[in-house]
Amino acid sequence: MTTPLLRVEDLRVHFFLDEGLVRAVDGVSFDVHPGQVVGIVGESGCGKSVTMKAILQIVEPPGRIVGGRILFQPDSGAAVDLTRLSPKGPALRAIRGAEIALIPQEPMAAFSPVHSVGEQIIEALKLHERQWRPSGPRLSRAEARSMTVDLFRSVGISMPEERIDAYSWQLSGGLRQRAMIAMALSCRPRLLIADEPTTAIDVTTQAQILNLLRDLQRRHGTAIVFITHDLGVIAQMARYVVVMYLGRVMEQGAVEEIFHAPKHPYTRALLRSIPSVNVAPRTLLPTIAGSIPHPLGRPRGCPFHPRCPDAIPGVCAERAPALRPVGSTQLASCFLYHRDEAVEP
Amino acid sequence: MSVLAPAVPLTAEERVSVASSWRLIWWRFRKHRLALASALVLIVLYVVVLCPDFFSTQDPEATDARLAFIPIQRLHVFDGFRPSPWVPDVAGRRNPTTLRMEWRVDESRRIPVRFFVTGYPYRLLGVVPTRIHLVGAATRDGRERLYLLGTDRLGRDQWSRLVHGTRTSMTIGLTAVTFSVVLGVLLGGISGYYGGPADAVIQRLIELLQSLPTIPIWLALTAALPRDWSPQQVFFAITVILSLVGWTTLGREVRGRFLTLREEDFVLAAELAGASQGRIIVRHMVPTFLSHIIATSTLAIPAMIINETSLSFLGLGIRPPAISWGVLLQEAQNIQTVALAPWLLVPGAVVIVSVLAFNLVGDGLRDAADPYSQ
Amino acid sequence: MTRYVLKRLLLLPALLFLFSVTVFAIVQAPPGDFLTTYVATLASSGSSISAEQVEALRREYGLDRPIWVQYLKWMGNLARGHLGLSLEYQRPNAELIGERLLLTIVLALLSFVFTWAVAIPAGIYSAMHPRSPIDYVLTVVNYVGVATPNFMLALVLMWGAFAYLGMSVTGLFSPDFVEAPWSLARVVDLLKHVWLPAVVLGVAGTARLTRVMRANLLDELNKPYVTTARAKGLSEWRLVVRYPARLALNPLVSTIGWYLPALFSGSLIVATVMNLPNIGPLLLRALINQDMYLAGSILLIYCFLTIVGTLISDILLAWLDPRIRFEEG
Amino acid sequence: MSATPLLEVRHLKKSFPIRRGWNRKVVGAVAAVDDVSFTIREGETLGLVGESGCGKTTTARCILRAMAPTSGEILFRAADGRVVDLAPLSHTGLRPLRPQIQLIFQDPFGSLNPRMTIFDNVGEPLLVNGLRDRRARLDRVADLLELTGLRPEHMHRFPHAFSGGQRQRIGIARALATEPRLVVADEPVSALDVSVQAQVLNLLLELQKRLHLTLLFVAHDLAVVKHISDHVAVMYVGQLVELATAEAIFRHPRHPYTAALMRAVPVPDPLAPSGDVALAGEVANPANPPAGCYFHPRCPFVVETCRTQTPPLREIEDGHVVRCHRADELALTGVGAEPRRTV
Repeated sequence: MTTPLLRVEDLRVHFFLDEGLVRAVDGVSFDVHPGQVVGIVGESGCGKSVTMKAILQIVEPPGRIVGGRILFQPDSGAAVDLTRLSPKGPALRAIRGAEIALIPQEPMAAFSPVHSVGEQIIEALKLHERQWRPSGPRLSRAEARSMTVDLFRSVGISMPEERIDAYSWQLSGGLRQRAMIAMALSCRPRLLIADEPTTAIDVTTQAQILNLLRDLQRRHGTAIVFITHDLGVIAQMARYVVVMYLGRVMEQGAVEEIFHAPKHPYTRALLRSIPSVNVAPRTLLPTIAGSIPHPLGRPRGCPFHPRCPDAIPGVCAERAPALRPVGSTQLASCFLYHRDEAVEP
Repeated sequence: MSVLAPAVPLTAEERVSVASSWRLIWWRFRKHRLALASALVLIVLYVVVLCPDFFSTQDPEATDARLAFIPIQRLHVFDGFRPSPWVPDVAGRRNPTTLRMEWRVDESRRIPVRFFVTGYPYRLLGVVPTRIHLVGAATRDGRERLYLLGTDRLGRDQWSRLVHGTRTSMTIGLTAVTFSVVLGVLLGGISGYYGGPADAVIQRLIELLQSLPTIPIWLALTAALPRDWSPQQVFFAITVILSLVGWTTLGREVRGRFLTLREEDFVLAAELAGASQGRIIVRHMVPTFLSHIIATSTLAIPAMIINETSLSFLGLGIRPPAISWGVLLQEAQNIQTVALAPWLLVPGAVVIVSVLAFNLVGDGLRDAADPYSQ
Repeated sequence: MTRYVLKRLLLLPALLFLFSVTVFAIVQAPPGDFLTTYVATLASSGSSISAEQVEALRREYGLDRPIWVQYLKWMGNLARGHLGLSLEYQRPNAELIGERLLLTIVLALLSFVFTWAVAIPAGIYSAMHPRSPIDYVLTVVNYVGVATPNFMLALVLMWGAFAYLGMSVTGLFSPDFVEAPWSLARVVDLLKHVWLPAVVLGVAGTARLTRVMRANLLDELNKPYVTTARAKGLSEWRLVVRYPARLALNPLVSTIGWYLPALFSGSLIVATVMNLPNIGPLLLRALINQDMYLAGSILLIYCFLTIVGTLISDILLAWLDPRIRFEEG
Repeated sequence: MSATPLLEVRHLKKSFPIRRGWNRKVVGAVAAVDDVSFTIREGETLGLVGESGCGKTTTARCILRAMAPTSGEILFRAADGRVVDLAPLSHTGLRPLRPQIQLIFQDPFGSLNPRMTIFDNVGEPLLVNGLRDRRARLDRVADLLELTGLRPEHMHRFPHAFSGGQRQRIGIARALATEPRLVVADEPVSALDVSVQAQVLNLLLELQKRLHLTLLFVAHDLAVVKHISDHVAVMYVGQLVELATAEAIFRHPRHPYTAALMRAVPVPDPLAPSGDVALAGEVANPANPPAGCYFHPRCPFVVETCRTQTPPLREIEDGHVVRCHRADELALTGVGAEPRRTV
């Protein structure tokens, strides 16, 4: 295999609240290879969005990266550990937007309402000009504008010349998200982080956006980290899937294996519990007992053990299992497979 | 059925689970140390308001030109190492050229200060006739007196006047805000709950009132008060004038709360359950915004106090012989006099402290008011 | 945008009408009229005036007519630019108000500039470094600033300057220039004196504005568009100034509408304390002496300044915030 | 099919005025619900689906009479056997009927009064409908909590002590307090986590069986709707476009919009590609809908008639109604026909 474009190693992000410590991300590792679509899936509070923010070093206080490495492989030279770079420093700012771009969840709130959409994209173009175009004359305003129009066209926005001067609240949800994608792609990044990009969007529009992303990904070969809680979306988008629960990776592997040969009890139970158009109607669904614990009351040991049907008494409640291979591409953190592989608490 | 995991960590679970909103608000408010200390200051001030005479050392109205401009007698708590409060005596001598009394602090002569001493007669809380005062000079011959904050140009005891002024100024703030709340809740409530034409009329009225230049209008209104009104009438009129302009902010706030509350799911749920309108308002809507209204009103009191003080200072508010902080500060209008007797500025410091306390308590309440926001 | 402004301008006469009725009602409210006060003042100073003369004066000022006729007459005069005659000073009101009005506006504007120039940077700094030592200092200063009535501040300053520096900080001019005609030297002299009252007048407002700016900006900093901008690679300072600070300013701009008028009227008390020659003390005297047309004219000028202030802030807000521009346009 | 109809909605319309200017003059209207008719029989579940702004929530709110419909009839068979038209009833006229029609909310956080205990929240419908005795109310609330899988001893806690899923159970308990005959569930699981969704769906299915409930289930998630419904109604821009049994509509959708909606849902199976052929364009603006069939600008099967003539709602098979000119000639594919690959 090639060297990974992004390697997250034992990442830990903790939130120091007045009420106590929240281990939002607690030892997460995964790789993203060039051109690969990696899906991170999990329920609320699993830490998927915090992981994304940690990669870009935009975790808000009182959150702090307290451990682990995030290695990013630039075009040439050795990989840089993003956690070592100052969050406000120029080195990281040169990576944000230019090398790693973000498609946020709420396209409505993600654009400034008092600046036109085009203006905000032109800003990104000019900001990273020397990165996506190392030589040549300085980018003129007219040139930046026409490039933005082209970008709009390439993400399927009709009447781009007019839409460029629109404000985000004048656009429909679908158009807004397309404009967001145009902005993310403007500096030709090598990694795209899509944080629940279709959650706030209707299903027919979601299909359009997902198609667009797939199409752009095929054309540009951009690697994508796709974060979502929707198992359907993840199955259709990702090649490789990371399943998270309460700040830890439960299981990861190729999409076919995760969906057709899930190893971790959580993944198995989760997949069984979703109603599908293919399941016999009006029958009881197999469920996961209980509910997701409060972030401040995270269980000791394996975070899933209180709800796990296969929990091993005296083991799962005591120590947290380490993430270890369970198949050719699959890894799971579960004592059912590696009785002795624990991480220090 | 499934096993239910608690949503809150087990340690504090039981206590938090059964905590009512007021308890949660109290828990949150308690965390603001400054607000808590300020609340204590306000409690002390309002205790003074209840029975100012008890805290006075002398009759605030008693004038004696020979005792003009006596400086502050600094209170000493210890006599040597023995806790026995005392103040130094002051001795006066008339300056032969200026003909003014000049006072000199005489540290060698100590006047002992004692608690619960006998002084001028008054009625405690307006009912119980008594002569007991909290502090006073322990006099043997009845000659020595205590001037904790000095005297003014008419020889009146500044401390006793300040205590009485506190009653007026703190009460005016509270009553004016009470009037505003009544007006604001009533009109804002009608506006927000019923909407339609009533809402339109009230909204325009609020806009009109808010675009009036307040201070000049206040001045004009207070100047229009008949000169021969009694202090009580003037007090009441000033309160009404202050609240007439002050209710609009509260009215807007209440209206806004009603408008958002009307859209709340739990209000709809009550409606669908068949609850009457009265029940929905009293059980569901009012408890939800009550804490916010209390916080907003607390924050509105300081403005009222400052406004009263300013009006009285200009001679258009509370008029002598009634005493308020503004009236006391009138004595400090002449800079030459202030240079001679800087203690005349002390009431200003009290104004600042009380306003500060109200602001801090109000901010603490506002932050604590919505325990479900997170 | 033009339509929006036009619409606001059309509302202006209606508002002025409402205000003029209010003002007239208020100045008419005291029992008796200014002639009674005048006669009483004359009597107390030893001179007297005959009943016929009083009647003549009453007719001259139209005081014998029904109240609405008096109002119409007053408005008619106002419309023609006649502000009437001050009874107390026996001079045209316009003359009395003229120069003082200019000084009032200069003072208010200077104080406004001071407020914004200090409060906005301070608020931005505080919000960007919450819980830093400077933030704590600013917070303390702000709390005290808000709690201090500006006349109190004026008193303390005047006392300090007098008692420790032996100087007087009252007035807007040195003694030589008080009655002098306008000249460059007089303007310079004015500038030497005006800054202190301007600062005194602006302290409470600055404190309040800093707090509001800090709170607004802290709110805005949590919005997703800030995350987007940060993920774009903008530097922190540029990002804050360009996006959240701009949005945090919007609600403040809408407060100019009442802040400017509040300055006009707030200067009234400070001016009285510091003996500044602006329209504040004039109004105070007029009110006390029931010089009703003078008081009425000044009150109406205050109302007019208020309306203009509101209008300016509305236009500014529409210019700053496209959401308002498009909704109303 | 033999069960008696409990609710019959006929030609329901609800339009909201568009106001402009300082005097809030009415300058137009948005037809949020535009001529909707359907029937729900006793003990059955009707799923109402559509994308945001299609009018499904407005329809539900009109039936609940949380808002007054502009026109149309809402015929409800009350407990005493009378059939009442809810549409024209006043506040007072509605009060005796309120207990019989209840709502389960979408948002488990906003629908419970945070300042009242669970007992007071769940007991409120009982109290306002005449159960004044506190002891009796305590017993009844305890029963309801047990019924919905909660611990009765927690009834003196406040809502903030419960998780989203638990709150939704409390909301269900409150809705069932007055033994309603019709329960409207407005997106009851869409705010819940995947692992909790199944629990609540199961609870609804069990309760329906046990209490013989009739359900109007409003949702945007087709998989959930298919799982729980007997009949499914699809709405688009305020109009009903298709109505049939769940089985029929998913196997053989007759309206191109229904078919497109089904295909757009991503299937949680990487080997069953879905969502590849996305509909073009966006949902029409209900304030300014296109001429003819509202769906025509996005329809892949559009013909000239569609652009000019509004298609009527017609029954093309027994119990299968559709609003499409070409419903007879199109052969559309549904989902769930082929068995899923199992693990």
